[in-house]
Amino acid sequence: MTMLEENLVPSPTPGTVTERPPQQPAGTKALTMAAALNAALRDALTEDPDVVVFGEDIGALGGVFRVTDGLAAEFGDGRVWDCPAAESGIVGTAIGMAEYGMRPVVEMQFDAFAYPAFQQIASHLAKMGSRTKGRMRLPVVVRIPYAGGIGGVEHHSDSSEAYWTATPGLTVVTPSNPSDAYSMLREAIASDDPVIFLEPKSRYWASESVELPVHTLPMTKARVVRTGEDVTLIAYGSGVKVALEAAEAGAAEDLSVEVVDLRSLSPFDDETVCASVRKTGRAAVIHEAAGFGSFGAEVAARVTEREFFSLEAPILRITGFDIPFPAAKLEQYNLPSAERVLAALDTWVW
Amino acid sequence: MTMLEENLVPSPTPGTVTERPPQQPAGTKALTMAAALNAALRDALTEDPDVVVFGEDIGALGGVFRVTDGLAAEFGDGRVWDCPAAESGIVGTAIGMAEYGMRPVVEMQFDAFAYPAFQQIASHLAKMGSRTKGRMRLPVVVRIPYAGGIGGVEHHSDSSEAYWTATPGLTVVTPSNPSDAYSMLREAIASDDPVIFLEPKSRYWASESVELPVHTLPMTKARVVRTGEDVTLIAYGSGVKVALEAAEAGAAEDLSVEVVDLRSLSPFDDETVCASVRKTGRAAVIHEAAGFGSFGAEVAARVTEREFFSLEAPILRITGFDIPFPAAKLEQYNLPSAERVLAALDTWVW
Amino acid sequence: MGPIQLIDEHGARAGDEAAAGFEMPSAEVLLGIYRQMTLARRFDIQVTKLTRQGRLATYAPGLGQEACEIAPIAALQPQDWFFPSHRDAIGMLARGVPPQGVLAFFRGDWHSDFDPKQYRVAPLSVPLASHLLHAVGLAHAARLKGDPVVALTFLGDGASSAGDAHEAFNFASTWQAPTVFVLQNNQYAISVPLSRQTHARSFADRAVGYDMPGHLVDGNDPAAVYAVVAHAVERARAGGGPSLIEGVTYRIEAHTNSDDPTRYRSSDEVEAWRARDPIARLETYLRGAGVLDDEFAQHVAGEAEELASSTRDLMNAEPQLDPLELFDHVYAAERPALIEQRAALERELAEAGGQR
Amino acid sequence: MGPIQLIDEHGARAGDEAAAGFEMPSAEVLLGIYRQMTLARRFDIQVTKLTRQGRLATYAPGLGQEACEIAPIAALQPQDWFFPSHRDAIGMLARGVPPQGVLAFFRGDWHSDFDPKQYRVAPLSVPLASHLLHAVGLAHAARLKGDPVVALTFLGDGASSAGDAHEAFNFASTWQAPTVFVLQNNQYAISVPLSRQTHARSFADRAVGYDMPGHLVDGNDPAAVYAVVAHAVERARAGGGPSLIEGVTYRIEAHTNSDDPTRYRSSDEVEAWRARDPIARLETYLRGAGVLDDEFAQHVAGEAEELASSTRDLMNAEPQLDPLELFDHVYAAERPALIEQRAALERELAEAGGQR
Ligand SMILES: Cc1ncc(C[n+]2csc(CCOP(=O)(O)OP(=O)(O)O)c2C)c(N)n1
Ligand SMILES: Cc1ncc(C[n+]2csc(CCOP(=O)(O)OP(=O)(O)O)c2C)c(N)n1
Ligand SMILES: [Mg+2]
Ligand SMILES: [Mg+2]
Repeated sequence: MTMLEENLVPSPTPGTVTERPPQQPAGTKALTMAAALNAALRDALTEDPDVVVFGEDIGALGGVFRVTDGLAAEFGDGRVWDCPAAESGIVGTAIGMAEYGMRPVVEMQFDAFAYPAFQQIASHLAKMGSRTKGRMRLPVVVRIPYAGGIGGVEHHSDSSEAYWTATPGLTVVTPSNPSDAYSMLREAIASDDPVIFLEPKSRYWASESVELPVHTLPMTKARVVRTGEDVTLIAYGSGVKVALEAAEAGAAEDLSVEVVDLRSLSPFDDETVCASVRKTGRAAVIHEAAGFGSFGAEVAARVTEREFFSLEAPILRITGFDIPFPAAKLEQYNLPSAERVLAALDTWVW
Repeated sequence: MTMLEENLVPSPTPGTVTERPPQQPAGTKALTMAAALNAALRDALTEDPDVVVFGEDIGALGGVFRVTDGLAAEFGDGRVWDCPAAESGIVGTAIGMAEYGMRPVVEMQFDAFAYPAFQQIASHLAKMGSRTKGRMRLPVVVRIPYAGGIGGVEHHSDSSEAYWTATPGLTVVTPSNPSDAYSMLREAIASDDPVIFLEPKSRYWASESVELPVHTLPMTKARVVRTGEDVTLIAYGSGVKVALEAAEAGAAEDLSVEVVDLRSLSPFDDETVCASVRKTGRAAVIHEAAGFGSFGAEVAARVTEREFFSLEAPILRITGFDIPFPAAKLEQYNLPSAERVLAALDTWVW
Repeated sequence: MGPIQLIDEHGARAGDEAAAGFEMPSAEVLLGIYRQMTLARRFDIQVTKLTRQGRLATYAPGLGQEACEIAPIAALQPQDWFFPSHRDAIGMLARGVPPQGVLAFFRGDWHSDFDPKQYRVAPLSVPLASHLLHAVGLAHAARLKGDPVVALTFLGDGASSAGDAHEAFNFASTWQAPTVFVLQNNQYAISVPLSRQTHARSFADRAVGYDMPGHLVDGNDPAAVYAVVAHAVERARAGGGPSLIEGVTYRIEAHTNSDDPTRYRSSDEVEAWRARDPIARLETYLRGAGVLDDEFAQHVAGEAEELASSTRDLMNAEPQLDPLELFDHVYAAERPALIEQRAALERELAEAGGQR
Repeated sequence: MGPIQLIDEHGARAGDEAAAGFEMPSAEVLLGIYRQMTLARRFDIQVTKLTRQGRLATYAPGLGQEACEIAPIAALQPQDWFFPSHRDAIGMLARGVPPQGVLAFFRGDWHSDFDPKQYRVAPLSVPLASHLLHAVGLAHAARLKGDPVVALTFLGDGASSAGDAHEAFNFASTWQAPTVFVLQNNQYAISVPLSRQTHARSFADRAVGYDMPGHLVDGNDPAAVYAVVAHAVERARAGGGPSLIEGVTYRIEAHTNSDDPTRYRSSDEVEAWRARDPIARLETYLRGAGVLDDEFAQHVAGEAEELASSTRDLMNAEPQLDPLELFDHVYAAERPALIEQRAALERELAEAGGQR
């Protein structure tokens, strides 16, 4: 993966994690994930007249995370516009637009605010393709900023991936860095299937030196972001940073940690993940969502089904607690950390 | 568990599984699950003036499955009433009633029709208790007929349990037989926590000889419904019948199968399930919901975490395929069957 | 002011006040509607019967609502789109979807089995009012592309309570999307009567809150329904924005085969509405106006019988369904997991000799 | 017909036509409202400042909307309930919730930290319009129990677009639940202007579709807001059913500290609305009427300063939070899994010496 650097950018919501200043190699451009997503939308809008972008505050304001900054001014009202504050209406009308041949990219302002659209997503967006025997596909991308780490107030830090991954008919992906953000969003928009595009809020301001347009791995493939021999950490979104930190710390203790960034939650790249687990014989899944009934359970269950006899120990889950996401001043206690990951690995008999 | 007998009752929707005629022991009464739930509601309404029941068609019609048959006439408009066809409104107003001290029991007519209430359930019903530090509890029961097997049309056969079990703050239970249906619904209504009460549609007409009121195990405990030595089948709702059939068939092939009826999905009775798995060393989970990202994954993951070293083989999942629930004439191919369960067990190296 | 009416309950031309400025449709249009209503009636009766015989999983009859179902379809142009609800099988039929395409859902062959783009008819949508938003989105998309397309969609009195109904009205009016909402107020949502569904004097009143035209129409007067819907459709096409039309009508049959209306309504009520039959009303008017004669009536009756018998044959023949197709359309992209699962079912079927 | 007005923009008594039959509230009531608005203004400014300094996670200022926030609260009786939205911190304050209780949410101590039953104030609700349904349910429950309780709830112009707003209006009117909906039309939903939110001439028009009273009020005229809301509250209490009241006002401050209004509105527009300040208007009227003198004004100003400084002290002191409490309230019943997880965090904290 291209080298990651991070810099300190004021988050649109307070309490954001502060990060290292950027040192950028010549010839490339330091790009935040928010800027990469913005570029992906701009390029898609430019290349395909059927791409439209709408949602709440995505016009003049440029989105609460500035992901759509400047697009309304550049492409005008017929391509990028602010709409009423009603998520079922947003997804429902996006479905109708897709039925007429457009490729809508809509934004749910925060994870929990996708819930009013639940019926439209689960009963229509996910099912229309199979319902019509493929005669009516819905190339709709639903962008959802998700998870915590930015000191958000209630409903602004949910990790809702389990709801979407449990829904057949949806493709669910989540980038962990700017270059994937660009590449995967372009691919999601080009896909004829509906895509739930999960954007890890706390990573919006992480930046990377990258030249655009960048095409990384296919959207549905996982990536080994660090190789190791002793244990595989399976992560996605904000969890990748935690996993890499844990790997770094582990190395200091002679623990050789391999880190896999899933990138795609549904479909799941069994091949890449199982190959890593076969090699290391041990694995742990990391995510912010509450552990019970989480997507991490699917990861642990399916990898164990396939690799039971190469596993030396049960697959562990380092996740949020089984509680509603805490208030800003307490979220730190709920978020997985490198220390917590390493402590969990210590519970194994080695 | 009390002896189960089953009889042939016309399902309100066509294509219902036909079952054995009842032989009822003297002194007891043959009761369908629908009738048991009806009795539980009647008794709760009688004993507690704060219990109210409302929803779509639950009044004069008695509910599309007749679970509320006769209640409106018996208790009148102030206790049992039909309301507008709007599920968010139903759950939202139930929350407000609970805030004033009532104990509303609301019905979602079919599983997929709970989706419009998703925000009210996930963002309020599940969170109000922790939000208010326990100062405002919401003793609301949301009854949801779920899963297939009755030849329903689209949206009438979803298994939505994964959505609810992934939501901290909810208690999620599902009975598999009439006596549990009565006992668990009474307990759910008495609970100060919000309860998602999942009613397996295809079991509404299964009947059992039982004397009411019946108090079975606590709502949150799993039950070993058949003891065996070689393998543990973990099931719930309609899956319990499939598991018992598989056990019966397995016995013919000298396979000694233990069957656990989870009853409560959240909380999860680790004690009972793990004890069984420690004994048998092998386990499989059965449910109708699509396997990917399902509740079965949580079962497999957590039991493996706890019992890895007593497991002789990976925990298998016999579930619906990773597709939207099929149309009536094809649902049989998607539903777990005893044959499919036994075939899966054969894939293990014994 | 009562509902708009062009033909009164006795089949006579209604007074100017009742007409509220709307013109009587041409004889040609009315004859076409008469024909479609007659075919629809016969089809509906046949399918209801087949459903009772267990040939279909379920069916939601349109009997008595033919004016609301058929007249709006007649007001559409070929490029327009129709977004039906669970009640609207006969509307789909009138729009040209063949019986097999209409009934696949109800028999349980597949959730939808016709090409929406060929007929400009969306798959029938069950979640109440959810499809209204699809109509608004499609209408807006067409407008953005500069196409003269109007989206017509139906909802019921019960569906009007869903949040999506409001969101659709609001998006349509805010965007001035060329959408026509026809609310068939048939007095019940399954068993729930109007009095428990709404406090509104009329559903047409809802339009006020979106500053769009709202029309209350006699839903058993095909001429009035056509005139008002046609006006709204052309208004929308011309850029005038959406309209909401309430047709006051009645569901003569049970909600579906699994319903028991005797639990919640009296047969007197049903009989009173039977007397207001929309087809008989139109026939009386057309005969009185001398534009409908026995010959035409018999011809249409003959067509209806043919439709009934072909539908009967269609439903009596077991459909050839391939369970493996369950895996083929879930995604446009290939999914390894589904390929594996498809193969597993294939093996299972082979071992079981195709049976299950 | 324009918005109902009792005191015009210059602080003079408005004409009879503008008053639309509503009576000027008593001097006592107006003085009370004046006092609460003044306290609220000072509190709001202080909290906004503290938020800019990073003492709070976020804050949604009510500056400029004090008439809509305070006057309705003054129209309630002790047993009535108030269901606030994200914008309504000062309404909660006026209802008696102490600053710590109001601000715990905004600072990020806990999602809500006061006893709703003690103040008859629900936790502020963030998901747009979702809390309206809670108000309707509570009102209906109280009515079923025969208690003379009214539920008051606030929503914004943006929240009016949510399906839940419609469902709440419909349930309330169908059940005739004693609920009063006050819609604060402050012209924006974050950055989205009215023209992209609705096509309605006024939100009060929405009431027509539910056959409930709808009133359009000058939202910067505290006297008018009080008179109309008090009328609706007592009507509801008497069994007259719900009402919808739109107050036309303006959000002077940014949506929250993380907003940048310069991206979507002009400072001229803001200044024009500043000139319509609701507190100045009331003060001018009360002084003109000879019921407000310097002494009272100074006394209230003094109270306001005390409130500001106590609030400052409160927010400058780090709250004592126990992370282990995260596990204690999720369920009323005991959960083995949460007991385990609590113990795990306790061990972790012990090892880390309480720090993380
Ligand atoms: C969201 C949702 N909730 C519940 C249902 C179940 N249901 C099917 S039809 C119906 C009544 C609909 O009444 P109405 O809108 O008046 O249409 P009608 O059947 O009278 O034509 C209900 C509640 C549904 N289809 N969708
Ligand atoms: C369901 C939902 N979607 C989105 C949001 C994000 N959001 C918070 S405030 C707001 C604008 C609300 O505007 P309005 O109702 O006019 O209230 P105001 O902030 O102007 O007082 C939005 C979209 C939310 N809170 N809930
Ligand atoms: Mg109806
Ligand atoms: Mg606003």
